[in-house]
Amino acid sequence: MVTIHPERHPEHHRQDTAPPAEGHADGGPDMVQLLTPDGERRHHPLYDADFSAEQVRALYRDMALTRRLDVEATALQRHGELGLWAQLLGQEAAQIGAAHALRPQDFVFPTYREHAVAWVRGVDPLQILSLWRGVDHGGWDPHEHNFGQYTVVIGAQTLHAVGYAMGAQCDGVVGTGDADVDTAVVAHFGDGASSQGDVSEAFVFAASYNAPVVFFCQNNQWAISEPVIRQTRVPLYQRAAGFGFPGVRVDGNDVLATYAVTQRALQAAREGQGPFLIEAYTYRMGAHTTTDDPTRYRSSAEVEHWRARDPLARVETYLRRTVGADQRFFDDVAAEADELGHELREGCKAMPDPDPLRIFDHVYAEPPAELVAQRDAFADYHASFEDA
Amino acid sequence: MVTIHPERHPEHHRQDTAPPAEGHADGGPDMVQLLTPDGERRHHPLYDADFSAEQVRALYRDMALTRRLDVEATALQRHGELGLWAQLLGQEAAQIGAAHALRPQDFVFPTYREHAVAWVRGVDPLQILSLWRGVDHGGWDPHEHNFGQYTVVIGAQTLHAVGYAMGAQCDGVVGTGDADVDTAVVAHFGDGASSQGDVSEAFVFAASYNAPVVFFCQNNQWAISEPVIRQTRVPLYQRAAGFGFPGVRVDGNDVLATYAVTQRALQAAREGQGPFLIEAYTYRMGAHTTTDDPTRYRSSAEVEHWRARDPLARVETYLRRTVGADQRFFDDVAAEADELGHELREGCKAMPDPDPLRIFDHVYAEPPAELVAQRDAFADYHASFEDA
Amino acid sequence: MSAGVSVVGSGHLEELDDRSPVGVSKTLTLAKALNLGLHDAMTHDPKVVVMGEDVGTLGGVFRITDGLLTDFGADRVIDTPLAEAGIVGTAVGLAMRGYRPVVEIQFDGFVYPAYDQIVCQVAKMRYRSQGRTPMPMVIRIPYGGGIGAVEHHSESPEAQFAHTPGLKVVTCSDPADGYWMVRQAIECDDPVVFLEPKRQYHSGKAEVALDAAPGPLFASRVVRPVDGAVTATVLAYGPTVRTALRAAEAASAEGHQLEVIDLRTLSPLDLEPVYASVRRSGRAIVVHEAHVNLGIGAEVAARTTEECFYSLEAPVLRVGGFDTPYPASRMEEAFLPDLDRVLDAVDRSLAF
Amino acid sequence: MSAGVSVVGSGHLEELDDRSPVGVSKTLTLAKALNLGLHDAMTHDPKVVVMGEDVGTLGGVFRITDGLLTDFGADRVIDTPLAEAGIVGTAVGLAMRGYRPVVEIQFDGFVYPAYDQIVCQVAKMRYRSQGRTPMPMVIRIPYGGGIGAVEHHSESPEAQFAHTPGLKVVTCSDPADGYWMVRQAIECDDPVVFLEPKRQYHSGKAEVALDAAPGPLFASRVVRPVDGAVTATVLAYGPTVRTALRAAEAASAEGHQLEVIDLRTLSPLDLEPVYASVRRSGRAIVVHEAHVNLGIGAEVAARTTEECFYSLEAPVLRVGGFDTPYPASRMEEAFLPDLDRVLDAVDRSLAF
Ligand SMILES: Cc1ncc(C[n+]2csc(CCOP(=O)(O)OP(=O)(O)O)c2C)c(N)n1
Ligand SMILES: Cc1ncc(C[n+]2csc(CCOP(=O)(O)OP(=O)(O)O)c2C)c(N)n1
Ligand SMILES: [Mg+2]
Ligand SMILES: [Mg+2]
Repeated sequence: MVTIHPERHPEHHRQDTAPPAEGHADGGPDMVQLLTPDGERRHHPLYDADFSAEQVRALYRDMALTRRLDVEATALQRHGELGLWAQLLGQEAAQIGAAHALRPQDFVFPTYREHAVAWVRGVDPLQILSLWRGVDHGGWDPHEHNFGQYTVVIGAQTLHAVGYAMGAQCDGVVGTGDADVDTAVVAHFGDGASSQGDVSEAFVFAASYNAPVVFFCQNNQWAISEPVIRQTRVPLYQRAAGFGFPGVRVDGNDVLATYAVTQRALQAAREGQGPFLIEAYTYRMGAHTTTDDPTRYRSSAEVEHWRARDPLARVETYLRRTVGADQRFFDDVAAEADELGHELREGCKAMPDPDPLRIFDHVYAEPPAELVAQRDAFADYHASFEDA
Repeated sequence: MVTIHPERHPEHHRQDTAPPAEGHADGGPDMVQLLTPDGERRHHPLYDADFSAEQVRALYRDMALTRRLDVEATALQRHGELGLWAQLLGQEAAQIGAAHALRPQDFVFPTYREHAVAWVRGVDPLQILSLWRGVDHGGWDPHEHNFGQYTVVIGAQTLHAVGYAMGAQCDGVVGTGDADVDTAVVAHFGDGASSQGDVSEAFVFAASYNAPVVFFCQNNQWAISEPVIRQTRVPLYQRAAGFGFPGVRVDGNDVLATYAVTQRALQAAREGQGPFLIEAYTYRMGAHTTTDDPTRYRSSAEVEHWRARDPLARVETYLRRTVGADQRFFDDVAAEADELGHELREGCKAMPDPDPLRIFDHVYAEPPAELVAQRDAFADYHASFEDA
Repeated sequence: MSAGVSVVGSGHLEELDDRSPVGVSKTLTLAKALNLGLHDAMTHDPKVVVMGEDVGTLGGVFRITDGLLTDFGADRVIDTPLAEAGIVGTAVGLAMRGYRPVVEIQFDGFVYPAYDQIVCQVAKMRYRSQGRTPMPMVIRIPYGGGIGAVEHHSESPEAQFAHTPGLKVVTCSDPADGYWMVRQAIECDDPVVFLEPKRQYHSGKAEVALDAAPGPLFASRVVRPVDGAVTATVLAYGPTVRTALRAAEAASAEGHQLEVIDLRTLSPLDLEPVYASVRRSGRAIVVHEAHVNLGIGAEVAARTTEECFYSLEAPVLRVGGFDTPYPASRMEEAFLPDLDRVLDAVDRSLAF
Repeated sequence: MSAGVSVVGSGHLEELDDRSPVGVSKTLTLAKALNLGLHDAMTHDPKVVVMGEDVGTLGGVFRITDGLLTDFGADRVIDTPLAEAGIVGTAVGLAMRGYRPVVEIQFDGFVYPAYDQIVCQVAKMRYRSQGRTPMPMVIRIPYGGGIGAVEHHSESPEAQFAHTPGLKVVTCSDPADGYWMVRQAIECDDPVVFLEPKRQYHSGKAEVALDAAPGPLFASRVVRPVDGAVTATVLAYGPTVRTALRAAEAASAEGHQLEVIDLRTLSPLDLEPVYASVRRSGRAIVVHEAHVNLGIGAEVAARTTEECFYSLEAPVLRVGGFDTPYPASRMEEAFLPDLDRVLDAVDRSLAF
């Protein structure tokens, strides 16, 4: 039945009613863009913002540093220091723009790829590496950073986000008009995740309770080896309308646009206007994870096409040409990145292996006697080897 | 958080983008209607059909007979002959219209309430009663009638429908142009079911493979005690567009309209044009099931409002006034209904209790030795009582 | 920012500040006892919210949440969309925000759409976060058969949850336990799957002392102690406790003394009282409605054999639902363990 | 109209008309053996379709479906949207239309979104329809730990499926079984949960005879028989068979003779060979990666004790994953049963 896919058999496709097939490379006319791939500033009637030079530089800096984080982690995996790494390469603008739009009181529910969002939330990158190294399931305190645990089961976190947002409503921290109080929640997910029942149920619940949640979908065109057309034949942002809330597609490689759109959506949510879906149209430049070989399923021409839309390059051009940033700024950022790289390498290699007895920690608030006995027996057994 | 529901707090509702709140009693301007509650024929630019007098009479007859089936079953439950009964009262037009649009080769995936569809598919009503009596899980052969088992787990059958439709594609019985070959599938579900992840996933898969499936949602305004506004704040038929296929709302109490819309959707699916969502806007006049007490959650005014939209009354008026049907026709139908009622009462009461050893039948094609031993031991044990 | 996760509840119900005056008791059905338990828990702790399908206006299809919407409002008694993964998944988020959600699954057979959220999220959130994200949640499930229902309304899914580390699983068998166990489960900082024997909701009243919990939550209880020689130990829980007690009465008439233990907690199991009894009786029979194969009885048998190896005169025997799907209701009487099948097992045990 | 449900396959692989000439064998890894098994099954029966995430162009994340898309086309090798309930649910529909779907779940920990479809639909469709709607389906799940992965990629969910009537559950432990068991599972008219020990996919080659199945699918097998006196019987399956064999070698050096049985089929269990061995050894140890509590070992222990009560010198002991969630990978070595823990259990058994 796969052969009857509309893309391949257009005559089988309902002509009068169906929207254009998905998968074209430029996001289409609906896509919000504030900075072209050539670094030119565009304006948008609804989704726009004023950016100070300092702000653009800060966005650039975070993009550059998190790209370095990604490159270092990839290298650490190659050197056997990490078990695995999910690369963010190419998605820096989507993540940094979305993260900069947050207020401290907002809460973020990430997938497993939101390293740049974690960075902006102040999570120590070594606490991210510890997960991929196999030391723990993520070293940061979700409540210290208002940035949840990484979620590996695709889509599950979108429901947590809605529940958390419902809780915020109950707490009376939505729509008060106090900027330091009003709270919104961001649920990250991918294009592949959009197919999961959990994500649709999250849409249902968010609409039903008018919960202050912004669904932020990074459509990076691929779910491992599957192109987005396998998941949807219409732009993903359109999914929202049928659940009763607005959606918009934004150029996910344009940090100004992702910031502006997220900022507006978050503000509306904080005010009590309910959920919003943002589809950040972007591209996973790297492999799905370090075990993946994308040459098996996608062309280098496609990758080249997107390389020309690099999210950092356009900001650099814009900074140099329009906003004002001299070579020294870029040199400073590069130096900072080098330093970060050094810290990550050293820090990662220095991470001790966990004590195996930690297997038994935090299963329960009150561990049952049976489990304590299991732990004690294992401790004795383990000690018998150390003694020997 | 429930208090922030848009209906109650309109100021929290995004005014610029959000569609009207759901739950108004008349289906709104988008609803396809071919026969008004007063029995007047309307026409529709897209969804219309020519109906012969014979056809309208056949539709009426089936509605009347299945209403009787429902009334009898309800009474049988009250008399302890059935364990439970899910009433279809008020939904006859939705079901009979949808069922009459089927061709023999089409396959239907019902919920637990599609008694009138079963009737049109030629299922012996006693084989439906046997389920509610507790004799079996449904007595009919799904493949003899191309009418699947009743499905109690809400929404699960919508995925089965999509898979079956994918299979029909693979078999090459879609889009051949041969009316006796081309096959479509109907997936029934309710307004409450629309919230289930399975149903959204069915939409995703149907769109992705362009499967020949018509999703037929009977929005009867209630999911047990919950009004449809708890599930969605926009009309349900709009859900389809965001998944990439068309949807339409039809007056589910208008048998001509449900027939015409379903007929068109099925034809398009058979031709290879892919999935379609029909929202039949109707009303559950009875209780959810015989154990339910709807007075706990809905007003008699609401029920009265809908009683004035009775699906049978308008066809009767239309038949008497316009199409042409004399009193004898109605008398004949009534007599037939009486006879049916009699048969059901007698047939139901005469149904023997199943042999308890049937518990062990059909668990597997090849039952494992362990299970056979369990059965044999039980048979011996059971026999020891009979002997005693 | 840790305000969002501060959790209420010490787990020690003796300390409840709103407990009824000493000596107060009510005569209640199990349904009413659970209803009162929820009510009192909500009164005690404003972070407790109740959510599920039809729990609000209708008060639940079994009326266990009856009146709560009126008393506590729609912010705390939440009718949800019809989607079990959604219910449990949003409850996870509410718990992360500092609430203590009490989720109702309408019937046993409808818990499976939420299975992923329960076993991968609810059960693992604390572990994953190294204790930083507690998951105080109660998932109430009316379970078990014998009510003449259609498919999926009579199942016993306890073993699947008990097999999952991170969850606790308990079940009540009488009104007093219904009241206190639901309160204690809500107080518990771990997620608790709370199984309610639906067949017994309205099947008789009993006195419920409201001034103090009769004992800890995660403990089994000898409900029919035997002085002197014990013929066999019968282990039951939830709906089969009554069956076991009836069997014990019948056996007594024939001169057999059966000690009956209500397991009450299925994960963790509390088997010390079982071992103590088996050391006296040398024989044990586990009775549950769930399928025998990999049911709770398997674990009880394995552990009891390990602990009481030299005391056992016969293998631990199991009486349960057959290893078939739950049958149509006109056959359920034969499917469910009854007095005779328990006595038959006693005979088989004695024949060893 | 019954054309839609005619099912192919007699369950007797000896009758396969495309079997390779007598004597033909290949040296294969488990991954390649499974790949070849799928390939040959698809060649043999045009109704076999393979579906799942990334099974097409990529050939699966473990490459088990490598090359199938090229050989059989997109109608029969179906890359699906990312939704496990959708995958299994549509497979149910395909089976109703007469296909024999072979579903790939990408990793053990991702089967739970499909749990409802598996336990309420796949497992019950035949029962519900009084045999009219067969459900020939294979659900392939790479399972088990030891690959240094992140959360949800190392689990052992077998007990949950084995507890569900209507499903059959099997697992292979070497390339020959990989090839033949997957073919036999596809031939089976009942739904089979097919567990593949992912740690062993690429961990060594073995000869696979392609001319005839080595034995029936639903049978355990003595993989290390002991002539003469047996110290203990060790039961393992999937990834732990190798562990058990290594332990047996080590024990042998110390003068202990361990008979090792690969259970292979977890539902139904085939315990006659176990009983026969235990009657000789008097001791049994079950080894699996799944949590001990309510793992397969519990059922094996309960039944073996019932059948071999007077032969047992010690209770059946269990070595398994602890009753905690699967830990981060740098602790997994301690979590997983290894040679030493098996030998330790032998010592404990001997100490009774
Ligand atoms: C429930 C579940 N099924 C399958 C997987 C395996 N898996 C991990 S990532 C992935 C693709 C996700 O694609 P997408 O949502 O687009 O996110 P991306 O990786 O592109 O950021 C899959 C199938 C999983 N983690 N969870
Ligand atoms: C998965 C699941 N959850 C809950 C139920 C209990 N239940 C049975 S019918 C029903 C309401 C269904 O509403 P709707 O889909 O609108 O169909 P209707 O009954 O109105 O025809 C519920 C909640 C169920 N059968 N399955
Ligand atoms: Mg993606
Ligand atoms: Mg409804």
